[in-house]
Amino acid sequence: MSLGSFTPILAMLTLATLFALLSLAVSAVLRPRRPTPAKASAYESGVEPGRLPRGEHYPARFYLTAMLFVVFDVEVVFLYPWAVVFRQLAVFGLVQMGIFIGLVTVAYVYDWKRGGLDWGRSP
Amino acid sequence: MQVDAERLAAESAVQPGRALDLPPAPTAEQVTLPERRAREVIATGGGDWAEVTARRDAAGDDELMVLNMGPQHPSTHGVLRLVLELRAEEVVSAQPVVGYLHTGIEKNLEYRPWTAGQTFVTRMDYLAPFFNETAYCLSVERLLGIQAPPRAQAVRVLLMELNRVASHLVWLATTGLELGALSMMLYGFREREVILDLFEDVTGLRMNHNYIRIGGLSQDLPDGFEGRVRDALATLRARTEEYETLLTRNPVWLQRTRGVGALDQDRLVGLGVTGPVLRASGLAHDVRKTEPYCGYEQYEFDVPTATGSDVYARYQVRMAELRQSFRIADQVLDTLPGGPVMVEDPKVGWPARLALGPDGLGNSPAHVAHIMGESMEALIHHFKLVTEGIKVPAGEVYTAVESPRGELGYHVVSDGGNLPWRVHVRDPSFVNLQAVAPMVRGALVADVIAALSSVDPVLGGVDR
Amino acid sequence: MQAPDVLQPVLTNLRERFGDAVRDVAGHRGEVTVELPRERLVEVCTWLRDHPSTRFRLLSDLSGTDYPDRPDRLCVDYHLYSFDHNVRLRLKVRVSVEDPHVPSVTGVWPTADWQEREVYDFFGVRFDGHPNLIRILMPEDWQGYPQRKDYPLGGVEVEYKGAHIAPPDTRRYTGGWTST
Amino acid sequence: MSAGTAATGLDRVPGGILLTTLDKLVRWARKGSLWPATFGLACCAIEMMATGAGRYDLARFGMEVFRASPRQADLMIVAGRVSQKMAPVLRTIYDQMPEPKWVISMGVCATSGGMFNNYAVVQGVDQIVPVDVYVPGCPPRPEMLMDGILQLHEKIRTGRPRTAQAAGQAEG
Repeated sequence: MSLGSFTPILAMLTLATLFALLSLAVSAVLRPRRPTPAKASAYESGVEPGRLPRGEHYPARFYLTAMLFVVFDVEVVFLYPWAVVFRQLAVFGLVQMGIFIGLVTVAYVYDWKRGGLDWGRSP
Repeated sequence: MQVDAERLAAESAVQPGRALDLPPAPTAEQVTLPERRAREVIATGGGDWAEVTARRDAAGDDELMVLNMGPQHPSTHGVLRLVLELRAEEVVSAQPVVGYLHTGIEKNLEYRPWTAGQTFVTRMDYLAPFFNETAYCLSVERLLGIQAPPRAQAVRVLLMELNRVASHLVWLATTGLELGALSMMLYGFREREVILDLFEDVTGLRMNHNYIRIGGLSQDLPDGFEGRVRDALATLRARTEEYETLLTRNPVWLQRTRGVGALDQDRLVGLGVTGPVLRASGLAHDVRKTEPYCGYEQYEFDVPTATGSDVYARYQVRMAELRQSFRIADQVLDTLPGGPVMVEDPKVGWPARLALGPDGLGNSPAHVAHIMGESMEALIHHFKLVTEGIKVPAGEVYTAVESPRGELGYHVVSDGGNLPWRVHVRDPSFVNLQAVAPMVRGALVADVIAALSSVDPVLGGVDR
Repeated sequence: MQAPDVLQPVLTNLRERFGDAVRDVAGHRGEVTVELPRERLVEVCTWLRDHPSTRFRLLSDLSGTDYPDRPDRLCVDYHLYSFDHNVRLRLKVRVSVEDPHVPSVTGVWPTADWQEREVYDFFGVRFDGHPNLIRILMPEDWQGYPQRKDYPLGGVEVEYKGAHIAPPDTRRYTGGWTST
Repeated sequence: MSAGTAATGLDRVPGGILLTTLDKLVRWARKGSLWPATFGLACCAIEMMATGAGRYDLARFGMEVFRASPRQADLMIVAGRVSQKMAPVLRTIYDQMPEPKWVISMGVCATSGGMFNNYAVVQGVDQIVPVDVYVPGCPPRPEMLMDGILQLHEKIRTGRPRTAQAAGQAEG
């Protein structure tokens, strides 16, 4: 199992994580740490903060948007491997991927028509 | 046409009825301990705040969130605090809270002689210092029954129009910054520096000039000033074209400003809004045209208006006003009269003439020689003016001036003494801010920023 | 400034309709001041705003003043402006400190909301019928009304203790040398 | 020396040569890019914005990023007159800034109440927050503000403001 073609990626990965961990460690050591209750109080432009919605839960519309994002993110993830072997799969691959994208588009149109995208900006 | 008061009052910003039908504030027992602690803490934060949270609790709406766009916020154009009731991104109601920059200038004015007044007044609306100084001096001159010499009036008009351009440039810069056009910030301030150099030439300071005095100006223009102003106007005209190409048909700018913060003209007049915001709704009210002062009737310019009364219309009105100011400045330079810059009456005219001596700017030796050597009377006048100040006959006067934000009015009361009895300043930003609440009702949070910056409030003038 | 004669029809109408209400009319430097008792204020204001010959649709300024040596000490001035006739008028209402109540005109001009709160904040004039009469510029729990004449200017005594520092300049030169 | 620079985290690191050079390095890094918190109040705020804009350009000192939230700022420039109603807000923002933090009191109104010696203005910000550098002027010209910033850089680098440091060398 020739490691040759993977060494650059592994090198980059290790360097990146090393750099991240190192900078965190150095700053953890060098920075002064003086937690005070005033410093920990919530910042709201300098005045006593109001409260989140009473039940501490957020309106449904936020979840809707998050779900929409997850669906399309997953779709893009499936596109990557296809893109790599795009030449070999030729027409067969194209049709298959076309169907896949078509299905996701159906979900998109459904959501769009149900008003999941407009943010309630009154006309 | 009979305007029924109920309709106007009903959907005006205040809606007197609405606030009254609040349920009584919960009594001490009903409120649990943590709730009460938060309420006390919130109560000191602002009476409006208590009312807003009471309304929120009364509504029992779980999704309503009360958020502070508070005094320390990058896009509230100063220390304005907006108490926003939000449902997700939509603003249910907004309540401006002001007073975080109250400096007690009007009280301070009552303890200083008349001639020291414009030093205080120029620091109120710090983006339009010349307007404050001119309005104050005009109202005192009306009380005295004198008028500044024609050259002084022309220079006042020139400086005010340049100041209007500088103020609109700051508005354009900060609004562009807030709506995402970051480069607009750099362009706006780069051009403003061109104008500040001119101000420095004339008055020696970039801001808070104290240059316009009761009865005229503190000193004459430096020579070669007209040429420098013409070059500056040339560059500014070219740059304004650049902004137009950058913003006017920019799809992002259009989407962020068109249809945002719209308010119809009746509501605006009811709320006392004046200036570009009112003109953007189609009413061509401009104090320079209706009650000309400082010789504005000689110059021919038009009052730009727009329809639509939304953020984009206000942008269009302000850009057009830039061009009108260039036009007026050109006409002033063409017809700049000669003659003295301070009124002749020795009992009012500020005696000190400044001249550049070996050790810098100071009292001109000619003037010192005149009062010390030649005339005893001049010495007495100089002494009386410098120590006791001028005495203004009793009476009260209201003078309005068209500042970049609207009608800037000075209600000056004098009891005949050498100290002002009462100076009340009608600041356009203070009155225009009341229009923000109805503008943002039902809008998204991002539109609150666009609507607020379209009103162009300057909190120094709001809180005085 | 417009000569008062532009206001002549307004004043005559005012006198016929509200004969008793108009206490006195003063003209100074081209401006007209009409003093009203507070009971008739809202009625006159509504008429001034709606009547075709007046149409004062803009309340441009509402300011308070304190005259300590008068029995009715606190005075509230309403500066009105008419777009259609391009003319200004000042209404004046005087109240005493013991009973500083003035009916609120927010029903007539919504712009009075903040301006009345400011006059309340600085002079203690209570505007009955105002939807939300609390302090606007001073902190909510501030004691006293800062712009009354008997309220000290405040501030810090100058640190330099070397010499006797005169109090803020309250000398009043009314007699003798006048400047005009 | 204000709390910001005194007890850094260095005292927990083992002593020795490494410490002094590390201390210099940390001070140099902190001086290198001070991020100011936007605390513009009045006229001085406009002059602060002009200093941050193209012509006077605070970017030369790595300071053009005006952080809105105090969490990411380590320098608070109090630009303008502080009213009584604003004082608690100023203190809250100062408390919420992480150490090390510094304060520049820009303009005479912040430094001593300026010409507004009355009931409404706090006569000097140092009654509320510890101030490192006072910048005179009403409003101070952008060059004066930048000189104040350079003084602060000296103070961070050496722990003593430039003038005192110069005086220190004079005594030998």
